[in-house]
Amino acid sequence: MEGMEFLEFRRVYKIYHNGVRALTNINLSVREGEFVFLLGPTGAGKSTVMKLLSREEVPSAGDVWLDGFRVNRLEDDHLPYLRRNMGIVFQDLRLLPMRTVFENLVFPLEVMGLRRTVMNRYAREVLEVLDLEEKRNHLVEWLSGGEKQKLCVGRAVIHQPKLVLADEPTGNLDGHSAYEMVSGLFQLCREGGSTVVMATHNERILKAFPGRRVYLDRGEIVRDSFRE
Amino acid sequence: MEGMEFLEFRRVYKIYHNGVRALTNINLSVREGEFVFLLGPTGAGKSTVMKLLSREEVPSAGDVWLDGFRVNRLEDDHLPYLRRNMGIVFQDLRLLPMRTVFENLVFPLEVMGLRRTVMNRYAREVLEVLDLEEKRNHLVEWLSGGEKQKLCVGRAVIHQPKLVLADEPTGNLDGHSAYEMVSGLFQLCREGGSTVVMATHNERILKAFPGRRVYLDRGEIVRDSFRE
Amino acid sequence: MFVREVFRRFRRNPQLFLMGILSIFFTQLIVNVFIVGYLELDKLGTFRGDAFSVRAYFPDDVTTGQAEEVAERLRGYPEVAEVTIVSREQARLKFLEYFDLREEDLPPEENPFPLSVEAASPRVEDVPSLAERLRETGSFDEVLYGGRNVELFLRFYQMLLSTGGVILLGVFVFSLVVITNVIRISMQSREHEIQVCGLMGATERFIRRPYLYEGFLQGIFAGLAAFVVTYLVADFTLEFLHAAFPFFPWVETEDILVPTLVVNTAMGGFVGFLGSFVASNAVLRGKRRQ
Amino acid sequence: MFVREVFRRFRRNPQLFLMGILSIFFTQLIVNVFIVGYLELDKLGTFRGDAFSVRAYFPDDVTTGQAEEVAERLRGYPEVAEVTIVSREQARLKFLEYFDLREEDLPPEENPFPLSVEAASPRVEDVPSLAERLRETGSFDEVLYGGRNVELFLRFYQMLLSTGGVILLGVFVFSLVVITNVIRISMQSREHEIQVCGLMGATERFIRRPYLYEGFLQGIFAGLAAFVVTYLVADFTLEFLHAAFPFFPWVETEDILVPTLVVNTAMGGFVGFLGSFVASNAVLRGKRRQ
Ligand SMILES: Nc1ncnc2c1ncn2[C@@H]1O[C@H](COP(=O)(O)OP(=O)(O)OP(=O)(O)O)[C@@H](O)[C@H]1O
Ligand SMILES: Nc1ncnc2c1ncn2[C@@H]1O[C@H](COP(=O)(O)OP(=O)(O)OP(=O)(O)O)[C@@H](O)[C@H]1O
Ligand SMILES: [Mg+2]
Ligand SMILES: [Mg+2]
Repeated sequence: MEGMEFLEFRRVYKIYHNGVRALTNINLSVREGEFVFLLGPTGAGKSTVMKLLSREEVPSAGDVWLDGFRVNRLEDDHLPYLRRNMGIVFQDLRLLPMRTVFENLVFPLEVMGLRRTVMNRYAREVLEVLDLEEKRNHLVEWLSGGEKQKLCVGRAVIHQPKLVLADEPTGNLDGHSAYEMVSGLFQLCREGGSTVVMATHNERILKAFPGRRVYLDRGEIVRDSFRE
Repeated sequence: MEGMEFLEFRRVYKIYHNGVRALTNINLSVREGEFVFLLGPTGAGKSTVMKLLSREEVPSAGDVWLDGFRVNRLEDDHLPYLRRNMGIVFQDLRLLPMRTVFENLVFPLEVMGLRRTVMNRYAREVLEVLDLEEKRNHLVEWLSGGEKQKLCVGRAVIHQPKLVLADEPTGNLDGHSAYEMVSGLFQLCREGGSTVVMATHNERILKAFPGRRVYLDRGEIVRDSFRE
Repeated sequence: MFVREVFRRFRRNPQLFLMGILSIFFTQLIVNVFIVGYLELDKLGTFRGDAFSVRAYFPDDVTTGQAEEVAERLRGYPEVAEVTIVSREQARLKFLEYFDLREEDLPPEENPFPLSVEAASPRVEDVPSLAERLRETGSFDEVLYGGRNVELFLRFYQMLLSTGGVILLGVFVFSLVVITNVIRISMQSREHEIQVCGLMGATERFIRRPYLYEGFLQGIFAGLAAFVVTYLVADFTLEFLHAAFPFFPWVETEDILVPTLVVNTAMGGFVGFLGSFVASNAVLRGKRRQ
Repeated sequence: MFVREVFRRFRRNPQLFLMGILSIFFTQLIVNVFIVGYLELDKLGTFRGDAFSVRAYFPDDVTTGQAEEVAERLRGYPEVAEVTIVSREQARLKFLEYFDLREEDLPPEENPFPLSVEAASPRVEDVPSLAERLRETGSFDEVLYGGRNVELFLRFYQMLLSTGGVILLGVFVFSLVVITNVIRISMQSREHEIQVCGLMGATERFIRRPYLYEGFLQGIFAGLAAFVVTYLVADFTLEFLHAAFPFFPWVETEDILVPTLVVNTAMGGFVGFLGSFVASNAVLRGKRRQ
């Protein structure tokens, strides 16, 4: 133990402005380089946990610590730099409309001000893994549901972030693609040292992969186990 | 055989304007009241089949027949009436933003000009099945991913359409909810006489339910089987 | 139901809603400038009898009695509102007054000014033809009218009449284009929604209706706003002008009220409705062709 | 890179882009009316020496030599541009011409018109003070200036100068409000996108930049368009006016070119940029507060 964990929730509550209690007294710590599955039925609060980590929402009480920073107290000016160390696969995808596959994919790099040649190099690699080379210059509107989802995962990892938040990243993928996708994330975790938090309902994936499992139900952590 | 099937694809090709061959020589007929699973890897053309049925897209060649009408030749003025006999669960949900759960749910009824009391009656029933009564007046933006997906299914069946097109309706649902959802669709098919076409990757669902299975791969039907 | 829908649209994107109002409002203000200008010209044309009258000089040998006879005849003409005989003495006094001269500046022996009649026309446009008719009678030595002043005014008036229509049409088209674009933007920003509505079986009429309401209401609001602003500005300006140039026949604020109110609300509502109609047609047609 | 981005925005929603241009364009047209009006007034004030000159009448006993002396003295005054002595005979001829009278209409025995000087002032505003100074010299019987005409013109001029600033400010604020709203709508219609950009680690500067470019370019385009339209309209109108009223000192089209071009592009670009800045600030602040 070196004092503080990479990611920590300390007595976190989240009550949305419409009165919905999404999280109740969440205490959770995750070491750097860990792979965590976030499980639980619909409405359990999985996406809310993700949103607190990316400061899309702030907790109603308690603190969220990430890499030594208290996320919920971070100044607005620092947020972009926090988020550049993150890759997020949104449950509702959130691709930038009217842009091509390539433009969406390299957006996290563009934001950092990388040069086009560098972006091209990174993109070529990821597009190959995702099997989307042919669609490089297609508008994202022209992709199928599964292709969009793969693109989202690609966008979340292209800049090799320290933390990957993947919210239901396999919902529109067939069994084989889903397996490959999660394998890729595992590899990133093992070899790249990234921490991955992944919310999923995919039981086949859960059977196939080891790792820590945190079960949420109605906003509370009801089980926290590890499977080899 | 009473001459014509309820739903028929005759030598249908679909090439999108960007040159992607999404469907190649599709021949398919479905009887009224049948339950059809549409299977296949990402980009196989499942959503395209659905879009041709709802006339969101028109085939590049061939004809799509539905309930005695040639969908691809239907005049624009008749389209609304075609679609009122359909319920669609979109892969990307497509809820109406800035509206409440209730307003989204009853939209197919509102479009037909039903009175508010009737809409209320229908809605109460469906909301109970979906376990969304509490969120009746919440904006759809406030729902979790799974709740949104349930709402979409509810919206697709509330007007008891003759044809339900469900495009990956369980991607964001936990195993239990997904099972209940598909059970509901099966019931609608058996008891209400609706025809259901459902695209899915969910292997547990496929194991649990009988019905016809049409496998697509790269735009072609590669297998058409039935499981008791 | 639909008013609620429009209200929701307003709440959702007040900027866009206000833009629509602003555009119609603005063009209605221009229309109001024309209305006021027209009313002012109308008043000018009617009341400035003195400036827009024709003066006809009799030959030296005509007596007052003969002049009276001719004047009587002139009063029968339709384009003549008023005929006044100006005696030679009156002409001399007028001259002195005009040039600010004293009695002793002029030679007392003889009055050089001829006897004349002043025939006023009710409308400034009639002045040249009236002068022509007077010339044709042959009773006069010379027929003059305000010359430069009237001519200037006449040309200006004609220019305004001929270009006014064009300008008003331009303003109308302009406001139509703007409101059409505003509604179009409003629809495009809900393009996705409109498409979903269509896939749920909504008819185009159903989809379009709230936009038509929206445009119509925007037009009415804009018209009312333009009316109020025009009223306030006109009231202030006219008060100033009345005080500054009291001799000039400015229109009264009350004369402006009814015409502007009627034109603004009617034209505003019409333009708003038409704009929505055109925009929704264009968007829905675009959607269909897709 | 950013120009490409702006171009993409245009392609994606040309309506909105053109709305922005239209709004600035329209206000620039109003500005141009003022510019032309100002130039015209300026020209009027400078060149209509005859209408805006002061006429001072000498007493009857002053000789031409004495008059010359006084005139020489007057030429030293700063507000005097030109001094002409009008002899008694010249005055009589002018009178005949003005009233269109024949030589024999006036009594030949004596010339009633006094000797006078006409002092023209380079600027119409100086006329009243010039008249006052002439009166103070005591050399003259009477000092007159254009009277009603000059007074009317002066009041109008002063009104324009005092309200012109207010109106121009109003126009400026108006166009700022419109362009701000257009950019705001443009941003709101991409609210979702902006939010996603933020979640990908984009700084506000990064998000805002293309909108600033967009507003600035819209302003420049609008300014250029306003310039071209003004040029065409002015060219046509002035040609007409020159032909219709050749005696009036209308501004030349060339005089208008440079001032309008400079003002339109500068003000257009500035307003567009400022509007985008205000709008993006408002939207981003709103987003942050959420
Ligand atoms: N923006 C919001 N405003 C109000 N309530 C919200 C909001 N987002 C989520 N909720 C509510 O908070 C609860 C938890 O939602 P959350 O999205 O975290 O669930 P989840 O575990 O991700 O579910 P799912 O598996 O369906 O994605 C739900 O009841 C949801 O309705
Ligand atoms: N609007 C479009 N324009 C151009 N190409 C498209 C469009 N929609 C889909 N495609 C392409 O057509 C092919 C079939 O797409 P479709 O959406 O039917 O696949 P799918 O079977 O639904 O896949 P998934 O399981 O990922 O949803 C894909 O290659 C896709 O990229
Ligand atoms: Mg979720
Ligand atoms: Mg699909």
